[in-house]
Amino acid sequence: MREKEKAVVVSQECIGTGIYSMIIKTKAADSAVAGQFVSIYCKDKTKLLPRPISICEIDKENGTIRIVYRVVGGGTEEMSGYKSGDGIELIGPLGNGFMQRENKKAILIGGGIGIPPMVGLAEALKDKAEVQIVAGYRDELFLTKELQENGSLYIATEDGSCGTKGTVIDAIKDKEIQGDVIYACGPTPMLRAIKEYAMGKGIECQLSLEERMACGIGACLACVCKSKDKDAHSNVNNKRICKDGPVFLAEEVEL
Amino acid sequence: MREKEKAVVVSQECIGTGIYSMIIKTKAADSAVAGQFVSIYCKDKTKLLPRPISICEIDKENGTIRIVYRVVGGGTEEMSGYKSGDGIELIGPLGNGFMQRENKKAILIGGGIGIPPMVGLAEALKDKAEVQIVAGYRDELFLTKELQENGSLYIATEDGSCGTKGTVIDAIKDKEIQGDVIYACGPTPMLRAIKEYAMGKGIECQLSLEERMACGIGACLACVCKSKDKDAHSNVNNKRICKDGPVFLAEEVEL
Amino acid sequence: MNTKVNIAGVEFKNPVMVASGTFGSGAEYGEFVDLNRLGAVVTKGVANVPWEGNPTPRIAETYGGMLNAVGLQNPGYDLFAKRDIPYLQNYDTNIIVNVCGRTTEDYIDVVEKLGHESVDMLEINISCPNVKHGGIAFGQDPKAVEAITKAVKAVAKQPVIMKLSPNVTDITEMARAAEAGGADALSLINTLTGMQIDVERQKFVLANKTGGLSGPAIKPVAVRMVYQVANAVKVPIIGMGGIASAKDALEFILAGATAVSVGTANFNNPNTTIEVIEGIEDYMERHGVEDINNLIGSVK
Amino acid sequence: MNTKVNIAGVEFKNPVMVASGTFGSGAEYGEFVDLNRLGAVVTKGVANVPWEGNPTPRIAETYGGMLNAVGLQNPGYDLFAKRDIPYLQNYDTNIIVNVCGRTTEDYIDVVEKLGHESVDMLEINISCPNVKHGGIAFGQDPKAVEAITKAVKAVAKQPVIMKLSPNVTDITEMARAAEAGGADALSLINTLTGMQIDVERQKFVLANKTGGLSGPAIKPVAVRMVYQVANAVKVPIIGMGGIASAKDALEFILAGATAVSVGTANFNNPNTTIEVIEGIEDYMERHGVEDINNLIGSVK
Ligand SMILES: Cc1cc2nc3c(=O)[nH]c(=O)nc-3n(C[C@H](O)[C@H](O)[C@H](O)COP(=O)(O)OP(=O)(O)OC[C@H]3O[C@@H](n4cnc5c(N)ncnc54)[C@H](O)[C@@H]3O)c2cc1C
Ligand SMILES: Cc1cc2nc3c(=O)[nH]c(=O)nc-3n(C[C@H](O)[C@H](O)[C@H](O)COP(=O)(O)OP(=O)(O)OC[C@H]3O[C@@H](n4cnc5c(N)ncnc54)[C@H](O)[C@@H]3O)c2cc1C
Ligand SMILES: Cc1cc2nc3c(=O)[nH]c(=O)nc-3n(C[C@H](O)[C@H](O)[C@H](O)COP(=O)(O)O)c2cc1C
Ligand SMILES: Cc1cc2nc3c(=O)[nH]c(=O)nc-3n(C[C@H](O)[C@H](O)[C@H](O)COP(=O)(O)O)c2cc1C
Ligand code: FES
Ligand code: FES
Repeated sequence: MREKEKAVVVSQECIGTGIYSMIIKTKAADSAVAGQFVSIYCKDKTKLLPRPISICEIDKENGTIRIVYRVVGGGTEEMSGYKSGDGIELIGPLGNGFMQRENKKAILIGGGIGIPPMVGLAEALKDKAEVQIVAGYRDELFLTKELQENGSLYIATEDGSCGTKGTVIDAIKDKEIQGDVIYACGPTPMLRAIKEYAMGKGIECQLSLEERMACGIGACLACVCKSKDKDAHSNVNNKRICKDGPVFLAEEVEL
Repeated sequence: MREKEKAVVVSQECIGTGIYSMIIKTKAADSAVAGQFVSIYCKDKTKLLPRPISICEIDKENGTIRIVYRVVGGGTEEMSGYKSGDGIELIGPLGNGFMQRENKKAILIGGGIGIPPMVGLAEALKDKAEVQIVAGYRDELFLTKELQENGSLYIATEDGSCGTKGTVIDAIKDKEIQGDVIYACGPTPMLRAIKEYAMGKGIECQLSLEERMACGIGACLACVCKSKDKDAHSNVNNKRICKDGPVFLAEEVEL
Repeated sequence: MNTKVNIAGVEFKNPVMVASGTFGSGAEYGEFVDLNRLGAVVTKGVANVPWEGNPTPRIAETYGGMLNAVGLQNPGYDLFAKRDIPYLQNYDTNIIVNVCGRTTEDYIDVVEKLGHESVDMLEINISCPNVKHGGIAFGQDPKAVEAITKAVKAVAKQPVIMKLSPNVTDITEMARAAEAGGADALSLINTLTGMQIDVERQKFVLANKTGGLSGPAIKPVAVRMVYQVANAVKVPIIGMGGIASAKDALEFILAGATAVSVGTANFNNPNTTIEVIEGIEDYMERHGVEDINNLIGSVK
Repeated sequence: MNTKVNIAGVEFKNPVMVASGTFGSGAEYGEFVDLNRLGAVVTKGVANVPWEGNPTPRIAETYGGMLNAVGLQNPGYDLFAKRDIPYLQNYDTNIIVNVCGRTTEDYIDVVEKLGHESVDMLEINISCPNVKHGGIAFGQDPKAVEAITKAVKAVAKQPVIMKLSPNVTDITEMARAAEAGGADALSLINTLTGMQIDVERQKFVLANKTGGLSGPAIKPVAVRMVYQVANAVKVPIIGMGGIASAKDALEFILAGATAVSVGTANFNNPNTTIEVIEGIEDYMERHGVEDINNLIGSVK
């Protein structure tokens, strides 16, 4: 039986404006793969729904995971106050994770708070394939050291303060980045542009999607995305992001 | 302007089974008198109503008050977990407090968790009058040292494990305690018996009452008790315990 | 930046008032809140004669809310007019008197008497779930809503706000009936009828068995009803139900409320009204809103 | 100590089940909960044909609760019968199939087909606030309630539970109508219609604008309705609305529910059902209750 686990915060630090990195000692580390997520319950009892947060890095040896998140509301605000030793309730790992293609030249694309899962993916892929990473920021950079250590990093910033001025697509074109497979996570407009780009190039493209979740395990049908074909489970053109995803092949889903 | 105050817990200890004593640094100490109470807000945001708790002792020099309470539900459970240095939000002092009769031989009667306010009252009265204290417990004793220091203490226990076996009235009769004025706080059946006893003896009797409260300041009319005569404020036979009380003359109220 | 709103010809310095029954007639909370800063004080319901209200316990705490069955205890019109109206006249805020009754005649009696007083508006409570006669009985039948509104309007000297009950299948039907009866404005929502049982003692927590549910727990129902009513009638709406922050208040305003009332939240934080007023100003600044009237009902 | 209850001839090992739509058909939560321990699994609503449901966002979090506007997405009867019923038959628990439809014919179609399956009971959802046609439209008019109940009963092979909407003026009227139509049991409550507005983005949080409010926030309303209905009809009641603990469940049972369902609380704690079952046993022991049936409706 799986269960809601009382995990423990190992450490937390602020790594950018409103962006926090937390190491959690959790059983989820045992089986987690890159691209999966955990759902974290708030201590504030007025907030009933767990918060889905991607796994950024997995340390199987120490039985810990790292998450990196942005404070956007009450739940993440609460989390940002946790200290080393605090309890943190969660379920996970949840979702499917990225399909790691061996020997396929990889382009990992992260946009904003979609960057964290790319760290774990890069770590997992680097012995299996050539890893190139394109990270898109508004202005302030974070996680660049971790990304650099696991592949060749290209940066795009909206304000041009670092790397290519513009979007991740601008960076790919600007730097003429080539690859066999794209793995991406970020805001929907970015994913839409990446899908179009990949389809144009005819290369495989895996997208990690986001939606509001209640159960996080596939039971409540809160978190669906539109699928191109009828989905085997739902029997309609809806896939559950929490269970069938969050990672989908670009051609499977409508954005 | 008065305000919801962010007070600070100075210390807390468990002084009996499920009974806690907490020292709070609060502005309420400046003006508080014995028999008044504070209303304490929970940190658990699902609980909106503040918890009324009597002031047990007042230390004006240090700007602190002491409260002694029993864990009976979620709010007091939460409070019992507070540690030295924690914030504690409250309003107070609230209510009227006991009318301290100078040179009138006093019988202070506390039953169960109605005992705490008698400590502060005994301290305030001891230089003004002869203080006799009757404390009724189920079995386990608490606050006896504080009571002893401020008057002659008589104990009644339901199981007879200490002092008179029976009620506070049994103890008064048993020990032939005489006085000019009774001050009492405790469960309603006890107060009813005391009222009857005092009326029979024809002596003044002040009773501290309890009721569920919302505002704690007299605005919402949640916490009324029945009054013998039409109340000047309500214009009906209801008095607000939080504002007009919690202390009433026995003959004013119906129990 | 303009935060003034106008309801039926009455100008409010800002759209933030207090919900009837949670603030007395202002005297007690006046120690915690500068009443001059409020858009209005809405008084506890007053009847033509004193009412004793219900036995205690009158309240129970619930998850994110509370139940009350105060039962409209009030000192009756005469003492109210002598004491509470003059008290409020000391402040630079609008006075809205909430009126309750058991029969149409009761309501009319109070409304007529109030015609001689300088109060700004009347709020007619036809939605109290905690009294056997009157109250909610009037508020759950569109014909009764229209009739009582007409009867009140016929004698009222001040603009009339009808306060609606959420314990109905279709709130727009009640709103339309009130509008048809001539209501100048609507207040919604009153409390949802609820119950709590003490399982250890195996008895009802409230002496009245049922009580009215209020507080943040009910806010989504209230916002929905305000939105529905705003799209069904032309008269302005005073929105309430669980407002505890400026964000909450703005939800109601965006949904179509011209003003808002803070009720249960006062018990949790006596300073709520002031925080709501300041929070709305801050929001307007951040969003470059010149006039609060531009926000009313702007989410469609 | 007996925790068995009987509803319309069906025996339940204990009175604790899950609320439709919050537990799928059990497969996903089966990883967290031993389904053999539940009194019943109530499935997500199933229609005669697959339904796509509403656009996203489908949910919003509220103070002590949540809004959902899933819109009854379901795989349609055929896949459901082929996959979900056999899955549940592997467990020693009762199977209650929740049925939805847009027209009376839709409901009848599913109910007829289910007649050939070994499921224990049918729960007819006439109270979903999140679909344009069908659902709540049937549940807010006593004539419609009676008619649909009759139509379903005419073809049903299993006992029929009618699931009532709380968005009505008088819940007992709907309960009586369902009883008059031949309902074997009643489920209540479904969700209260609510709304949330994102004030920063100035738009509705839910794509559907309104959604159904569930969770602890609504419990007092649900307990009140269960109490009212228990005192108005003779058929057994399955109570739900905000149950998150044994204490909550017992409130419903003392108010008159023969069984209870856990819905939204599963999202907050997948182990809630088990904790409720164990907590009820513990309560019975502490209070010396030999038979849970002695608790049903015992607070009057
Ligand atoms: C699979 C997945 C992985 C994610 N990984 C990360 C990550 O690694 N780092 C990170 O910073 N954020 C991540 N998010 C977004 C994160 O879940 C939200 O920022 C967070 O739930 C906001 O909670 P809050 O209480 O602070 O905000 P509030 O806005 O107060 O939350 C209100 C409700 O909306 C939900 N919600 C709000 N924003 C989102 C959103 N963008 N996606 C889904 N639900 C939302 C909340 O869960 C909650 O139920 C991920 C989301 C998903 C679905
Ligand atoms: C004037 C006054 C002085 C008091 N002084 C003391 C004291 O010195 N020590 C002490 O231990 N207790 C005292 N009490 C009782 C104390 O207020 C309750 O025990 C406490 O509110 C229970 O809160 P809870 O969350 O633990 O219990 P819950 O039962 O979970 O509380 C639920 C709700 O009921 C209210 N409530 C429950 N029991 C009581 C009660 N007996 N009186 C009033 N409201 C209640 C709570 O405030 C809350 O709103 C006093 C009560 C009053 C009115
Ligand atoms: C203790 C209490 C007393 C109330 N008394 C009245 C009243 O006298 N007249 C009235 O119209 N509404 C009364 N109400 C309803 C409130 O005015 C308001 O409509 C309701 O509580 C919802 O708002 P809230 O959630 O902000 O409290 C009362 C509410 C509470 C909690
Ligand atoms: C996400 C979600 C989906 C639901 N789907 C259904 C459904 O398909 N059929 C139905 O009758 N009720 C449905 N409901 C209502 C629940 O079964 C239940 O009546 C309601 O949520 C109140 O219980 P709760 O507060 O324990 O959740 C749904 C509720 C939620 C939260
Ligand atoms: S969150 Fe429940 S199905 Fe995805
Ligand atoms: S608690 Fe509000 S009047 Fe006493």
